Order: sequence, then structure tokens, then C-alpha cells
Amino acid sequence: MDNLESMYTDIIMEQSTATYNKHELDNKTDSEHGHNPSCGDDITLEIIMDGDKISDLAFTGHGCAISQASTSIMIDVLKGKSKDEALKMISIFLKMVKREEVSEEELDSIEDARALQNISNMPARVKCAELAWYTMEKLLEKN
Amino acid sequence: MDNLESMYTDIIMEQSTATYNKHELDNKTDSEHGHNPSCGDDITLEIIMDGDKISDLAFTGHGCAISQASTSIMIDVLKGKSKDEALKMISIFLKMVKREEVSEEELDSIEDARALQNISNMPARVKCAELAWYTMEKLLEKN
Amino acid sequence: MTNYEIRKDFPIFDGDKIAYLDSGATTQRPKQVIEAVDNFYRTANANPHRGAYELSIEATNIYENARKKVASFINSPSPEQIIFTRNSSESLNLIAYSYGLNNLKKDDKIVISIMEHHSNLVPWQFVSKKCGCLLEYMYVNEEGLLTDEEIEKKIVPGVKIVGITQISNVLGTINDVKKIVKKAHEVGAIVVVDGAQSVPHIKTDVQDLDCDFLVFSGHKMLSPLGIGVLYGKKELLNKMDPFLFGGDMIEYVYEQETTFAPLPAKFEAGTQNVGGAVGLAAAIDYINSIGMDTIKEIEEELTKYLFDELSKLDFVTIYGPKDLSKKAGVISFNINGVHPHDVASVLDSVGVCVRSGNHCAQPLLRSMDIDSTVRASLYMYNTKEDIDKLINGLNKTYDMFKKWIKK
Amino acid sequence: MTNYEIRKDFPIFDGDKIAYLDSGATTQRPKQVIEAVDNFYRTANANPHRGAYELSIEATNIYENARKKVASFINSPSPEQIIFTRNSSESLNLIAYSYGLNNLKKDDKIVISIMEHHSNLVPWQFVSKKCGCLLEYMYVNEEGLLTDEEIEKKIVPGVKIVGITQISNVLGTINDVKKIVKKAHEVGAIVVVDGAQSVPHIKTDVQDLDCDFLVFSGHKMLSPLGIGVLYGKKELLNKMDPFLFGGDMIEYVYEQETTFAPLPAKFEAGTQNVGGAVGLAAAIDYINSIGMDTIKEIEEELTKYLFDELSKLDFVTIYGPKDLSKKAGVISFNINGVHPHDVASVLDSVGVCVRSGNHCAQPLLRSMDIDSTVRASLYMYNTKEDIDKLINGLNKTYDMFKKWIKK
Ligand SMILES: Cc1ncc(COP(=O)(O)O)c(C=O)c1O
Ligand SMILES: Cc1ncc(COP(=O)(O)O)c(C=O)c1O
Repeated sequence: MDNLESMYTDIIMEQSTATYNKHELDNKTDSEHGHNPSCGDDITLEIIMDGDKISDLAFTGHGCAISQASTSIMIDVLKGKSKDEALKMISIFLKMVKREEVSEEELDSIEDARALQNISNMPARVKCAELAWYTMEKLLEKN
Repeated sequence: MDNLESMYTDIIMEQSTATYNKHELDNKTDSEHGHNPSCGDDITLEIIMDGDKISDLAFTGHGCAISQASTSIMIDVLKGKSKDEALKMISIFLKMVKREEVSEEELDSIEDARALQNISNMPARVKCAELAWYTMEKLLEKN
Repeated sequence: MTNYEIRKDFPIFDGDKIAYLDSGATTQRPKQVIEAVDNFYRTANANPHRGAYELSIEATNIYENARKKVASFINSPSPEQIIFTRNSSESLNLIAYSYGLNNLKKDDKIVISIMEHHSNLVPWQFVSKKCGCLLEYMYVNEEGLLTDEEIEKKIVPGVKIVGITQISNVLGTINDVKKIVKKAHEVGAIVVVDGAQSVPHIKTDVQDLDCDFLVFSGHKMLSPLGIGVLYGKKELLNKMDPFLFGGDMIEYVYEQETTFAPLPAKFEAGTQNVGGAVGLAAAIDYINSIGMDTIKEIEEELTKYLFDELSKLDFVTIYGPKDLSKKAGVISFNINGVHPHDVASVLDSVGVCVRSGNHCAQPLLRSMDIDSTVRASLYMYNTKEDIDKLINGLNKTYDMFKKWIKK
Repeated sequence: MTNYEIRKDFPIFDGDKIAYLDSGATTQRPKQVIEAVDNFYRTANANPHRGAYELSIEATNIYENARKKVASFINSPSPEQIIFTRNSSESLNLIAYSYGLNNLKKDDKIVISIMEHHSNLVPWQFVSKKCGCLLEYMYVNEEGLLTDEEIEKKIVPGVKIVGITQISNVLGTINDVKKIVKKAHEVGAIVVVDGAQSVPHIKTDVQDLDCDFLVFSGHKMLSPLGIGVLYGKKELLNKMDPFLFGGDMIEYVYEQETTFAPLPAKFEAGTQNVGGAVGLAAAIDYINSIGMDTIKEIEEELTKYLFDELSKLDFVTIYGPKDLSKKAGVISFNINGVHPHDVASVLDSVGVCVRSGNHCAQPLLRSMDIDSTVRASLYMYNTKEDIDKLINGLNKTYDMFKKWIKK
């Protein structure tokens, strides 16, 4: 149960059921759709870019607790960041969940998203945690 | 070498190089083509039916010693037979080379074709011996 | 033999660490199958059909004997009506390309059930687009059953192909294929039966069903991966164009023209998976040694137990037939308010292997207005203890998640 | 390692009963490969991609690691350019259906060499008939070589596809694929390289060759039967339509529309042969542990010995290149006046396995005005003793038949 409990923590469960980031954006400047065909998780990110800055970010869609929590947390930590900062954080997050080497410093830099570190112990679920971040990466690369 | 020597007997070698049955027929009433794609053996049988009787039979084509000998011997033994007699002999021959049960009497009835009995010990070559006989069966069934 | 005895033949259960409830995806293999394949590669391996030496003839005989075994397992009138493929998906594509594309015309209809696996659905979309014909669906009722009215309504003149799974891989629904075949033949349609979930579990007789094509996968019936089967009626197979072209399926090859070999070689291009066929033959021997009746009894008892135990959990919704005479050992369900993927993870942590997702049947799930389910599927080696582990795991999952579940 | 040491890893040679000289048809398997597959089925077997439990993730990882191993073996820029198929024949058909049918127009030209195996020939006949384009041949000279003039003459503007085998499975001819690719790209054609006989024997680097597609079969390089490979350039693979439709190659499936998964899944419908991939990965590990250079040295030495010994027999005609730098370990020959099938039978009786026939290359043999040949083909586990057995067998055959041979 170790891995399990370290994964389904209160933070993650709370975020997985939180709704404050889950809505459409009236003045979105762009959006991107992400999908995990094998499990059916499906999200759409909407963004408002203000020059180089992510001035608002929200999502709609459905999926498991992990993917929903990961999406909501990602929105929390990336909102207000510049495109470059965000891309850097995304790359650190993706390394972290894939168990590649990341420094303490790097982990600090992704703020609350660190809460998802233990997902790397459950390979079956890494994809769930990654979905939002890969989708966000695509979205930023277009912008 | 036992199987081998019992297969490449003098009769078979002689028949494999004999040419007296290997030619076209001027007044053929029908013909049939047979082929073994895996080894390339390829023969054409030509026939003159006189009512119910095989009044003449000959072949052209190429192949290994076994298939050539089997064809020539078949022509020797089937020439002059009635369609029904021939079909019966064909079926006995095919049973013989596949090692299915055949009686002494049946073996006698196929005359010199008995010389090919030992082919049944070399499964790789059964197909070579069968080619002419299957082709003949098809030819007769059309007539 | 009991399931407890059978289980001992499966090396993966040594030490009884896992409750494997995902046989609908792929089954485990008994040592008899693993050893048969192993032995083939150690002693009899050669390229069949192509050699002039004993080893190659031996490989050919082994391969053709496997074909005979498959033929008699499903009561095919002759072995040459058994085509070896890679899996059910390839078998279905072979039919779609070689029969479908060449026989369907504009405005013809293809009818399939909404519960088809993507492998018996997407190929028909492809055919219908290429040929300009219509793809229509037979829908299921609330219990996941095809009603007679639906069958009568959809299988009408103008329909040329009917595709139907004998057992749904999501709901476990057992379809009355014989009735559907009869109806289809009345209107002049041919029927493609997807036996991926049925052939391993219930005695299947192609002559009794009178189906035109039947496909199944070895790996869902104790065999190695990489070997599948296509059965077809002889007159259809004979008339069809080849699908894959290459070595061993030809007769004469000229620079611009080729003539093709007769059945079954016509449909088997290139070097075939003799090792896979050896495994499938060994699997059929194993299944026959247990007996299809015994297998059915074991599965029916377990299905009832699983269904009853699940029904006792008031936080669980079960999908599909409630009448167990119409349901095979495949049960989809959800813990209300908890995502199936999370359920599967908790179950995994207690050694229970189930599948979660859309089970390659998105249109069915969409028609039921759900995204995904948890699926438990059974085979002869499962036990009540496996099911008890599942039920315990579900209780644990519910306990973990309940305070977060939104009502 | 020497060939004598290597040989000990192959269970089929225990007791040294056979001289196996038919590796061009299919190779034997070392115990390392047999055991890896065996072990997979005993401990890690599950359906990849579809489960939410560790066992299934393990199967997925095993499968994807095999893909990475294949990618680095042929120096593919990325693993997703490696598509697993059943064999070379299926890989070639995939290209023919999915690239060929969709990209060729009336009067376009396809050019292949006359020495192509039926599997890289009959699919192109199919494409040329369907698309109304022309299929032309590059012929070989008396030594079985493609001359520069022939290449220049045939690969001209209007040619859209060039199909070329890197090593002829009949004559052993090593083609200068790099030169052909360069020429083809100059005229705007893409090149399909048949690596069935080359990848197992010589270091193959797809980036250095710059070929557009490369195919090969696991079973010709120590792997189990039933696993093959298609490599393609990413931009081509991305643009191509899927070939087989079904589970695991889709993204969204609606009743009338489907979107497809990205590479490599797009081309892998249904449950894949993970056991086969495990075997192929183990084979690559084995080959790498020996080293491609060592393999090449062993084969070159044996080829020279075989060629020299055969040349000493004045009753034997050898076909193909006499310049051994252009010839791999595949030698076709005949005893003048004795049919190859009879030769093979005598050899079989003394434990020598060779192939006789047209080697799935009827157009080549027809162009050389012969019906069939005896073929001896080598691999790293062969020895001079195998070749001595062959030569003795040939002498014996000649003694048996000579009084019947017509001059
Ligand atoms: C040159 C060549 N191409 C293609 C093939 C076909 O390979 P497979 O039978 O594995 O599909 C072979 C072997 O038979 C071959 O030698
Ligand atoms: C009903 C049904 N049809 C077809 C398939 C496809 O089988 P395979 O993946 O072996 O091609 C499956 C299994 O995945 C199935 O359950």
C-alpha cells in the first residue's frame, strides 16, 4: 500500500475533485486538446496569453484522479509564468515522473507539482500524470 | 543410404531418362497441365480417348528424376486402360505413396508403378511422385 | 479436472501472487504450451514448404497438423479453410480488404452491432468509405442485449455484410449468432463472426452456426502471441483475391503476371509462424484434455459467484445482461464516482489484474454514455479466491475514495 | 568467439547430426533466444498497452525496449520508425498497400531488380495493375551483377518507387544499395530496400544508406518465427494511411469516423507479438555479443572455402558473382544433368540440409534460363566440416547419377 498511499495523498485527492480550474475561458487566445487513447482520459486546455505571459489557463474534460489532479495543479503553478519559464517547468516535471535525474533545486522550481513525484513509482499511471503537461507543451510551442 | 538406394533403382533411373513417352500427340483429344510450385516440376499430359478407353498418352515438361520416372511409368501402365480402371489405379498409387493401407492385390493391380513404393519412405519426395498421377486424375475427370 | 488443478499447470501462478482477471485481453499459458514451442525450436525448426530435407518436411507436417487440429476444433469441413494469421485483427482486415473491397458497391449496406470491438468496426468504416456504402449499427437495449426487433429492423435487403461478435468483450453478452446468420442469409448477406471471446470459452461449430467467416486469436486461448485464425466457407475463400503477396502463396511468377496457389497457401504470404501454430495446437490439445464442457462449468460457476458478490456492493454499478444465461465470464462495472483507472491501480496494489478503459469499444461505451469501465474476465484457471481478492480490493478502494466521491 | 564456440549455443546442433546450410530460408535459434521467450511467457506475459496493472506495464516496456533495440541495431533515428510486422513479406505489403496504392498514378514507373524475391515483386505487380503504372526490371549480367549502366538506364525521371534487395537470396550478390538510393533520389523516387538477407549478416545503417524503407525478418536472424520489421523515414510513415485497422492503432472511434494513433501504433493493429519481439531483442543481444565484424569474418572465410571447394568439382556449375567481395554466404549451383531436387535428397540422406528449387525468384531463374538450383547458405554457426560434408555428399551424388547423365 506504500506506493498507493504516497500517490493518493490528500493534496492530490483534493485537487482531483477541485473545480476552480475546470471551466472554459471567455477570451481564450488559444486551446489544445489532449487524449490518452488507451484509457480514455481526455482534456482541453484553454489559455490567454498576454505577450509572453500566461495570463490565464483553465481546462475541461474528464479522466482519472491522477490526470485531473495533475491538470489542476499544473494550472496553479503555470499561471502567471512566462512561456520560457513554463516550458522549463514542464520539462522538469516530465523528467521527474519518468524517474530521470532531477536536482533538489529543479524540484523546488516546479512548486506544488512536486506533489506528483511519487507517481514515478507506479509506471502504469505515469501517462495519466503526463497528459496535461504534454498538452501544455504543445500549446506553448504553437504560441 | 537404404532409403536412397531403394528409391533411385535402375528401373526408376532408366525411366527418368527415357524419352519414348515424352513427346506431343498429334491428334490429342485433351491435355492437362500439372505443376509443383515449391520445386518447379512442371508437366503437361496429352491424351487420346477412344470412347471410354485411353488409346494414347504422352507428356512433355521437366522435373526431377522421381517426377519424370513416375510420369513415364504411369503412361506405360495406364495406356490402353478404361477410364474407370485408370482412376482406380491412380487412387491405389496415391494411397501407396502416402503410406496408407493397400493390399497385395491392389499393389499388383498397378503393375510396374509398384516400383515407386519406396518413395513413401522419403516424405520430401512424395510430391514429386504424385504430380503426374494427380494431373492424370484431373484430366480423366474432365473426360 | 478442477480449476485448482488446472491452475498448477500455469507457471505464472507459481506462488499465487496474482489474481489474474484479464483473460479477455490475453490468457496465460500452461507449461504444456510453453514447452511445446520450446521443443519445436530446439529440435524441429526449419522453414516449412521450402526445403527438400527431412527437417523441413517435419516443420511442414507440424504446421499442417496444427491446421487440422484447428479445423476439427471448430468443426471446419476441411483444413484448407483454416488460414493462419497474426491475430483476429489481421483476420478481419483480410476479410475487409479481400472480400469487402471487391464485393461491395455504392449504396450497399454493412451492418454491425454497436458492441463490436474496434477490430470488427474500423475495417468496415474503411470499406464503407472506399466503396461508398453505408455502415449501420444494431444497437443494444438497457441490458446490453440485441433484441429480435433490432435484428429484424436492421438486417434487410440491401445488406451485404453483417459483422457480429459472438461474445461482447465489454459486457459479456452472448449473441444468438445462429439466428443472425439465418436472418442475414435470408436477405443475401454474408456474416463475419468475431469469435475472439467465444471460441476459447464455448464450443463453436462453424457448420452449425453456418457463418461465412469466423476469426479468433490464439493468445486468448492459451497459445503464444502472434498466431490467429481465419475460417471461411470454401466457395468464398476460393473466389476471393489474395490479400498479402509474396513467397509461398504463388504458383507461377512472370515479370508482369502471377498465378496464385490454391487454399490455404493463397492467403499465407511469406514464412509462416510455425512456432505459433505449434503453440496453438498444444493449446487445443490442452483444452481438449480438460474438455469444453468442464471449462464451461468452471466459468459459469465463477461468473455467477463474481456477479453475486459484485451485486452485494451497493457502491458498484454492473453493466450488461443480468440474465446470466446470456452472459459469459466478462463483467464490466464501475465504483460510482471513482474513475476505473484509479480502481485498477488500487486493485493492482493488492495483486488483482483487471483492465480499465474503453476496451477497444468506444462506440458501445459512448452509446451507454460512459467513458470507461473496470472489466474482470475469467478463464478456466481462475478461482473463487481470485474473486474474493477482487471484492476485498474493491472494498478497500471504496474506503480510500469515499470521502472524495461527489454525490 | 569462433564459430565452433557459437555453435554450442544452438540446441539443434547437439550431437552434431546435421550440416545446416539453409540459413537463407530460416536460421536456427540459440538457447539464449529460446529461453528469453520461454521466460517471458512464464513470468511477464500480459497484453501490452491495455492494462492498468504492473504485469501489463512490464509487457509494454519489454515490447518498447525491443523496438529501441531494433532501432539502434539498424541506426534508425528514432524507435517509432520501427514497425513490428509478421515477416518481411508483410512489411513489403504494408508499403505496397499503404504507400504504393496511395501515391502512384497512371503511367508512373516502379523499377525493381530481376533478382527480387517474390515478396518484393508480386506486391509491385499488384500495385502496378491497380494504379495503371508500369513495372520495369533492372537485369543482371552473366555474373549476376547489376551494372552501373543498367541502373542509369532504368532509374530515370518518371520512376516513383525503386525496390531492391540488398543481398540476393539466390546468387548472394551484394548490391550497392547506397548508389541506387542516390540515383533514385536524384530522379525523385523512393527506395524500398529488402534487407531480409543482409541485416542478419552485414552491418546495416539506414541513415548511411539513406533508404526510405527497409524490411527484414526476425527468423532469418536467430529470432522466433512470426516477427518482422519495417523501418521507414518518419515523414513518409507519418503521411501514409494506416494499413490494418483495429484495436490499439486508433485515437477516437466514432460510429462513422476514426482518428488514428501516432507512430508506431498507427501501423500495429490488434494484440502484438510481444513474445516474438522479446525473441528478436534477445537475438540482437546475442548478435551484438558476438559482434557484426566477427560474424562477417566467419562468413567470409566460410564463403571462400565453400566457393573454392565447389569450384574444384568439374561436374558442378556455380551461379552468380565469381568476385567474392560482391558475394555473401549464399551460393547457388547445380550438378550438370542432375535435377537439384535429386541432389538435395542425396544430401539429406547424409545429413546435409540445403534448399533446392526456384527460391521464390522465378523471374530471375527464368532470365538465367534455368528452372532451379541447389542453394547452400551460411551463418555464423557453420563450420568447414559442414562444407566438407556437403562436398562429400556432392561427390556421392555424382557417383550415383553419372551413368545416367546425358551429355
Ligand atoms: C531476399 C528476401 N526477401 C524476402 C524474403 C521473405 O521473407 P519472409 O518469408 O520472412 O517474409 C526472403 C526470405 O524468404 C528473402 O530471402
Ligand atoms: C471481441 C474481440 N474482437 C477482436 C479482438 C482483437 O483481437 P486481437 O487483438 O488478438 O487481434 C478482441 C481482443 O482484443 C476482442 O475481444
